[in-house]
Amino acid sequence: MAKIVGGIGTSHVPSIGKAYDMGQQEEPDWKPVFDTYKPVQKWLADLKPDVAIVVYNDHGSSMFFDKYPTFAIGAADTYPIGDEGWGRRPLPDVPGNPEFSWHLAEELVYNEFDMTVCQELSVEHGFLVPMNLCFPHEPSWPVKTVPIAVNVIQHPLPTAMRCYKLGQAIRQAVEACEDDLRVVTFGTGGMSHQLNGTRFGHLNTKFDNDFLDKIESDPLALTKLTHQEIMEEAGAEAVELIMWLTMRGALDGPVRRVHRNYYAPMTTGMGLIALEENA
Amino acid sequence: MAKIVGGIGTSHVPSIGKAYDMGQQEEPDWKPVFDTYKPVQKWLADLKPDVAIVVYNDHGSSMFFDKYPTFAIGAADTYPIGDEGWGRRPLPDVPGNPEFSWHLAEELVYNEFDMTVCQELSVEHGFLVPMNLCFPHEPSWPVKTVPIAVNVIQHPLPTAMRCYKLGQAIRQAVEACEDDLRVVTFGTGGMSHQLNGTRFGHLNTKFDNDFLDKIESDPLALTKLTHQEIMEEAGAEAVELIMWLTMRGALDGPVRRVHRNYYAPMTTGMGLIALEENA
Amino acid sequence: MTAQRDKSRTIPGTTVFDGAESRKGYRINKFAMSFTKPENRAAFTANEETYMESWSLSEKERQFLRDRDYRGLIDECGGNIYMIMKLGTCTGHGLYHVGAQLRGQTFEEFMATRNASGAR
Amino acid sequence: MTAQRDKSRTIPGTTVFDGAESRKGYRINKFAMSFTKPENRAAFTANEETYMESWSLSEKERQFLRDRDYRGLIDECGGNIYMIMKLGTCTGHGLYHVGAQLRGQTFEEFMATRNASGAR
Ligand SMILES: [Fe+3]
Ligand SMILES: [Fe+3]
Repeated sequence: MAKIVGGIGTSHVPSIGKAYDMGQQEEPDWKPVFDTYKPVQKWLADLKPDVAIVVYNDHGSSMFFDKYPTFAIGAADTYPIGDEGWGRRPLPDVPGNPEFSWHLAEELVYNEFDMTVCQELSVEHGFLVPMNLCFPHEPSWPVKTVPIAVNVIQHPLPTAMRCYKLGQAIRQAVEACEDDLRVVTFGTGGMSHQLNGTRFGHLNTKFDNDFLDKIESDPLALTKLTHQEIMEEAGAEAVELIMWLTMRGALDGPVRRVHRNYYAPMTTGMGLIALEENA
Repeated sequence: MAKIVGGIGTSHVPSIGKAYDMGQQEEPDWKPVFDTYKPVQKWLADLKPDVAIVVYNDHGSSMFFDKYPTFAIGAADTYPIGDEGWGRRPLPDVPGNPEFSWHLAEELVYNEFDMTVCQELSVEHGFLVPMNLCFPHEPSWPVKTVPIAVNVIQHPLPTAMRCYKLGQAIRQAVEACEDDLRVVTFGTGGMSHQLNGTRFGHLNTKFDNDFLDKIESDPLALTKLTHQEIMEEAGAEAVELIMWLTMRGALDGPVRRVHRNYYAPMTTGMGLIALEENA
Repeated sequence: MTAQRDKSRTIPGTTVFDGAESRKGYRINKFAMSFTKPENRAAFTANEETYMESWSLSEKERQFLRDRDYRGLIDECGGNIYMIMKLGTCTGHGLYHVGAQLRGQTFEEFMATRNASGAR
Repeated sequence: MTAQRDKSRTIPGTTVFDGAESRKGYRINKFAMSFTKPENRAAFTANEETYMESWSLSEKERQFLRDRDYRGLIDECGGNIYMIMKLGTCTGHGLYHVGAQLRGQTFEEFMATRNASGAR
């Protein structure tokens, strides 16, 4: 039986990808970002997951407003590296596990989650920055992946509670899989940030740290947040945090925190949390 | 307040469109098809709807298996006539009501229906044959439309119950609209048919007539049908009938039948039912 | 959650177009979907081999296309009936021709099984 | 169903990218989305006016593009920040340049407000 062995909440700030590609890991303002992923990399190496389910959003790479899905799931053999407007990042294409993706799609759709199923999907910073930071990937990635894309950019967005329920349904679907797969889930995006208006650059460190507390200990409290509340407090783009609730919904009961970090150098609160279920 | 004033269940067989375009309305084998829509046209002319919500499926016109949505909703000013592989039908483009579409999208998404929102969408026989048969349309259509596309061609499909619940949610969303709009809903597709394998051409008149009975008097019984049961009984493509349940879910309580017809000349049971709520 | 399909219970003479079929048929269905553009239909009509070359089709798929073997395209290559039908303007073969092939009948034999075959 | 937004309660200095914005910005966002293809970036770089002509942009949109007025594109034309950012490779303007403009500051003024501006 497949099982979920861990969950990671992490920001997916695109400039991290650029800094990585330019080899700036040791520059003083960047070093705290790259260093804090090292214990998570080590933890993941020990966990030996077979599959990473990555909950992220497409920022206009493989999806556009002509037909923008609320929830989409990848079901491809391979996810090519997308071009977001500044060329393809030098990363290897990301392997999928289409049998497992279709299994998940079947369970989710029959369980009343109205997924868009994607057999062609290029992936972008929302997906790649977390993967990039958490896994060694030369010459190839050590896990197969299932991208799950959530609309957090064009309102109406799914509610925080709906995202949490999606996580619970993913857990059920994983456990209904007869293959012996070890699965980690990623919830990506956020934390506080705003990229429009005169409030561009808004940060809310207190909100972010409170979110990091509660994603561990009281996720149900977070499911009650409305988009309005998140936006007012933490910035219009902070709504991405609802994707962390999908990761958390896939973990059952009390969890053990493996790692946590927070850093807000520029315009986005960069959070990281790694969670395991109590044995 | 907007309100639902009627619901129509109808097949959307593409050859009807071709026969219409070739002026075959009076040919003996076609005449029963075209004639039976006349009382429905009359009824609709009296009802004077402002908007038609048309639940249909895209058979590979504006959507492909690269990214195929379970539920999609149009939110465009205009829906152009699609090219399904044999050229554009000589019909005027279909007007949308984007404000109303976005209102519905907001209500549906907040109510946990994970819609794909489409600002560019060409429409095809699944949508056009019912519109063509029910409304005069030269030089232009007498209603604005909201296309709602359902995946009934690539399993996993949404369950029959999920489609019914979508209808109930559409009703709620319509009633939450403050504009004075008269709305009719269409559930399209089916009835019995199969377009693959050695069972190509399979029909089940008994199943179809029973479905016509129950869609009027006992829709909840139909929500219990599994895809397996529908396919075994009525053919692989008969699963389109789940879209009639969305139309029916949008009608509340007991209904009055205005018109009903059944005809199975070739490879598809062609059904038609028009329903009103009791005053 | 009610199971919607019983995969142990195949339906005689029936293919259920699901994830497995859609994966298998992705190439041929994408090819057929290209026929929704008039310029692609024109290109196929002008030179079938050249047009097929511009898509990464297998030799088996190309042979079935040359042979107008719709049964092969659907049953063996994962073709979806709605996509395969789009080839019709170029091949001259409509749904009932394809259907008769799927049933292993001639067009006339198939038509004779219908209730009112003028409505075609 | 909990209301997710209170539209009567606007958030100061903030645009919520919703259906109304997405409708308004459809043209400019589709234009910007085209920059995900290298050939389109090359075409814009080769001749901005010619490339803009090939899209149905309004004169206002074109003028904001000429002026690199991102605030105009976003606030007045419905531009989505993620789409507008795609213009960056061609215009040389990154997120912080755009952000400073949105705030009505110089790049340096904006940078001075950050905690660790080396992480840019
Ligand atoms: Fe993001
Ligand atoms: Fe159909």
